[in-house]
Amino acid sequence: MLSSIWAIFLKDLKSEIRTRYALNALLMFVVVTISMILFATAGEVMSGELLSGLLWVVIFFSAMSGLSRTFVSEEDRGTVIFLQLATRPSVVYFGKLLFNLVLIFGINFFVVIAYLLTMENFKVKSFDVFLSALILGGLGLASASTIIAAIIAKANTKGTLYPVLSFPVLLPLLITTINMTQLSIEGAKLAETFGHLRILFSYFVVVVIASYLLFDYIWKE
Amino acid sequence: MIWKFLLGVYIAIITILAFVIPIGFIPGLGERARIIFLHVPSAWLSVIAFFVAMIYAVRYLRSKNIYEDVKSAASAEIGFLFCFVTTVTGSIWAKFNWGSFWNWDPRETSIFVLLLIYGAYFVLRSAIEVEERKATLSAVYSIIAFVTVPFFIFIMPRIMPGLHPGSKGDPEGAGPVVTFKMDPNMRILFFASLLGFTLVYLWIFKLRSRMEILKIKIQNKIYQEV
Amino acid sequence: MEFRLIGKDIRKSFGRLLVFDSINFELINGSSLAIAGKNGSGKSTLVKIIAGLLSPSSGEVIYQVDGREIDKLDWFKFVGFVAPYLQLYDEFTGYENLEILAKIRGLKSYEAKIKNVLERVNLYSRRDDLVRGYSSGMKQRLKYACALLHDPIVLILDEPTSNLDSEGVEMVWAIAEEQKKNGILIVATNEPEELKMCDEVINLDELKLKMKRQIVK
Amino acid sequence: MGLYEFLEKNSIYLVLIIALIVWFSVFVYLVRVDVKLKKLEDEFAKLENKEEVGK
Repeated sequence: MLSSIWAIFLKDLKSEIRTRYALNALLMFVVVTISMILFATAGEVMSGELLSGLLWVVIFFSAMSGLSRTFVSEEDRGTVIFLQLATRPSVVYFGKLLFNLVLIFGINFFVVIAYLLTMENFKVKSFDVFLSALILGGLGLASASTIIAAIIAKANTKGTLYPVLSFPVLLPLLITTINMTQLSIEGAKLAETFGHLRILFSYFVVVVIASYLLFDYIWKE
Repeated sequence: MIWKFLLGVYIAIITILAFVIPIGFIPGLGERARIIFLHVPSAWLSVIAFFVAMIYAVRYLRSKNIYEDVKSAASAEIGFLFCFVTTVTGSIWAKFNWGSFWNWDPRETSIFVLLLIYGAYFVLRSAIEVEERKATLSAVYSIIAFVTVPFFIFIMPRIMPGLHPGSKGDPEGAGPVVTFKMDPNMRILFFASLLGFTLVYLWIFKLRSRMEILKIKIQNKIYQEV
Repeated sequence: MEFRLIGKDIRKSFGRLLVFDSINFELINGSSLAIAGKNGSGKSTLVKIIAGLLSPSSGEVIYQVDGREIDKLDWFKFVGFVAPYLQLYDEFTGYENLEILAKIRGLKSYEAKIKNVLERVNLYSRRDDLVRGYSSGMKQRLKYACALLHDPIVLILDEPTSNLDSEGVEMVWAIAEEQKKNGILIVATNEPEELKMCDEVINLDELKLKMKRQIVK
Repeated sequence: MGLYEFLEKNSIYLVLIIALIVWFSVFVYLVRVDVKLKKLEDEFAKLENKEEVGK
């Protein structure tokens, strides 16, 4: 079971390294959005609060441009049956979730580095709060966008629908992480954000459990 | 037919009472607290309607019976309608109580998200042509949406400070309206109104699903004849 | 191990379009079934239902091992499947495709098995080429290798000889013979020659005629 | 004239009347749909019965 999940993850990773389907587009996307923000606000002094909101805007849209690939590419190339015949649906789900988790952490890492380099006013005072927002936010983001990618892959209009469907489901998460990022700039203690952490964590758990139960229905018709 | 007539009379009486019964003085809200008889029941109902939609979505996934999907969609539609009513009434009320139509209060955010989710749900439905696939995918989406909604409806408004009566940081005075420590008359009328709204919902729901089922049956018939 | 594959009153319709109705069969080790019919008669749909890739609208398919029913989630352990619409990962080599499959299936000591199946389908010399560079016939052979990798009890072949040269066709016949010794073979085809691979035949066209007559009555 | 002046002074009752009218029209609409639907369903059921007898 676990080794099969790992095998699917490795397959996706290897395929990604060979084809660079998602990676290149993603990195360019991050660069483009950040420079867009820089152009649009040229010369303005932006507050830390505004910047922490914008950070998650960048992360959300980068995720939307890359995370649907795992399922959509299988569907487009017709390799779905290969996987359907090889293992249980839940194994596929967790393999893909793992891949998306790695991808989202990659995105987060890259975005934050680029952000810290370009946005002068973005000064994080309490790094533990900031880091836990990124990690738990990443977990939640990957979990919800994986199951929605699976839905999207079966629909006719794949590209446009993805952010439309993901955004409302992700909003509770995004509002919480934005709030946490603001707190981290204000220098709040980790203990103060306990409520936020609980929301983020339970969001992740709830979405993963629901996806695990529902994935069978999407995967096989 | 007779109970439908009675329901009409019942709703009329409740509406009249909602405007005329004495509700006692509630600091911070005053007479504007009367909105509770229309606004809160319709908010509740939209949640109930979405819940019913989810139940039918689960039933569809289990049985693969297309009628369950039709009912799920019907309930979601009505939920959307009530949600819209809640948003509009709430927004108008907010103009007079808080000074602007929209304040991004957590509860306003949550209803906005509900509208977005079910908006996306209908977009998804319209984007898929194959009926079974449409039913399955939209069922899964509505369940996923429903498990994330509680974060908004029940948790967020209580954690984040907001303006809405009953949220964290609300001045002590308006609390009774939501915690039901309100005037006994008011409480009875509130629950009576909730009941009336539920009956109206059930009626529309029945109509909507009967209509769609009949449509499917007729289409099947036409197809068979050709 | 006694394996039993039962189809009970299988019916499938896409929306309002009825594909087929009341299909019944029962197969045990050593038996074979051919599914005949014109293009669009629902052959592929039926084999997909048997393999568990699609759900029937009503009726059911049952996998039994020694009288015990197998959960649908575990069917993949018993099925080998070759079809034109089955695609392989073309950014990987033939060997890698098989290796990935073996790992996902959780097979142990798969190197020898991969070598074995590659030799069986005569692709061993080309194992390290990317599938992207394969000809359509070679891809078809690789699909056979994938299907045979875990020694499936049920081998399902949809249009078994499409894209294959005469040597390839011979290979398919050999595989079919081998499969019938101990397992179950199901072939969906519209070529009369290939129907001979199997002992029993379900003809979807005739079934449709029968259904129409019933409606007229 | 009394009513007009009364409403002008107590505009809450004006709102009440509007609310009642809205509810009333919603009900009339629902009842009409209900009646029409019932009719259609009956007709459809008749059609089906007839065919079964015909067979």
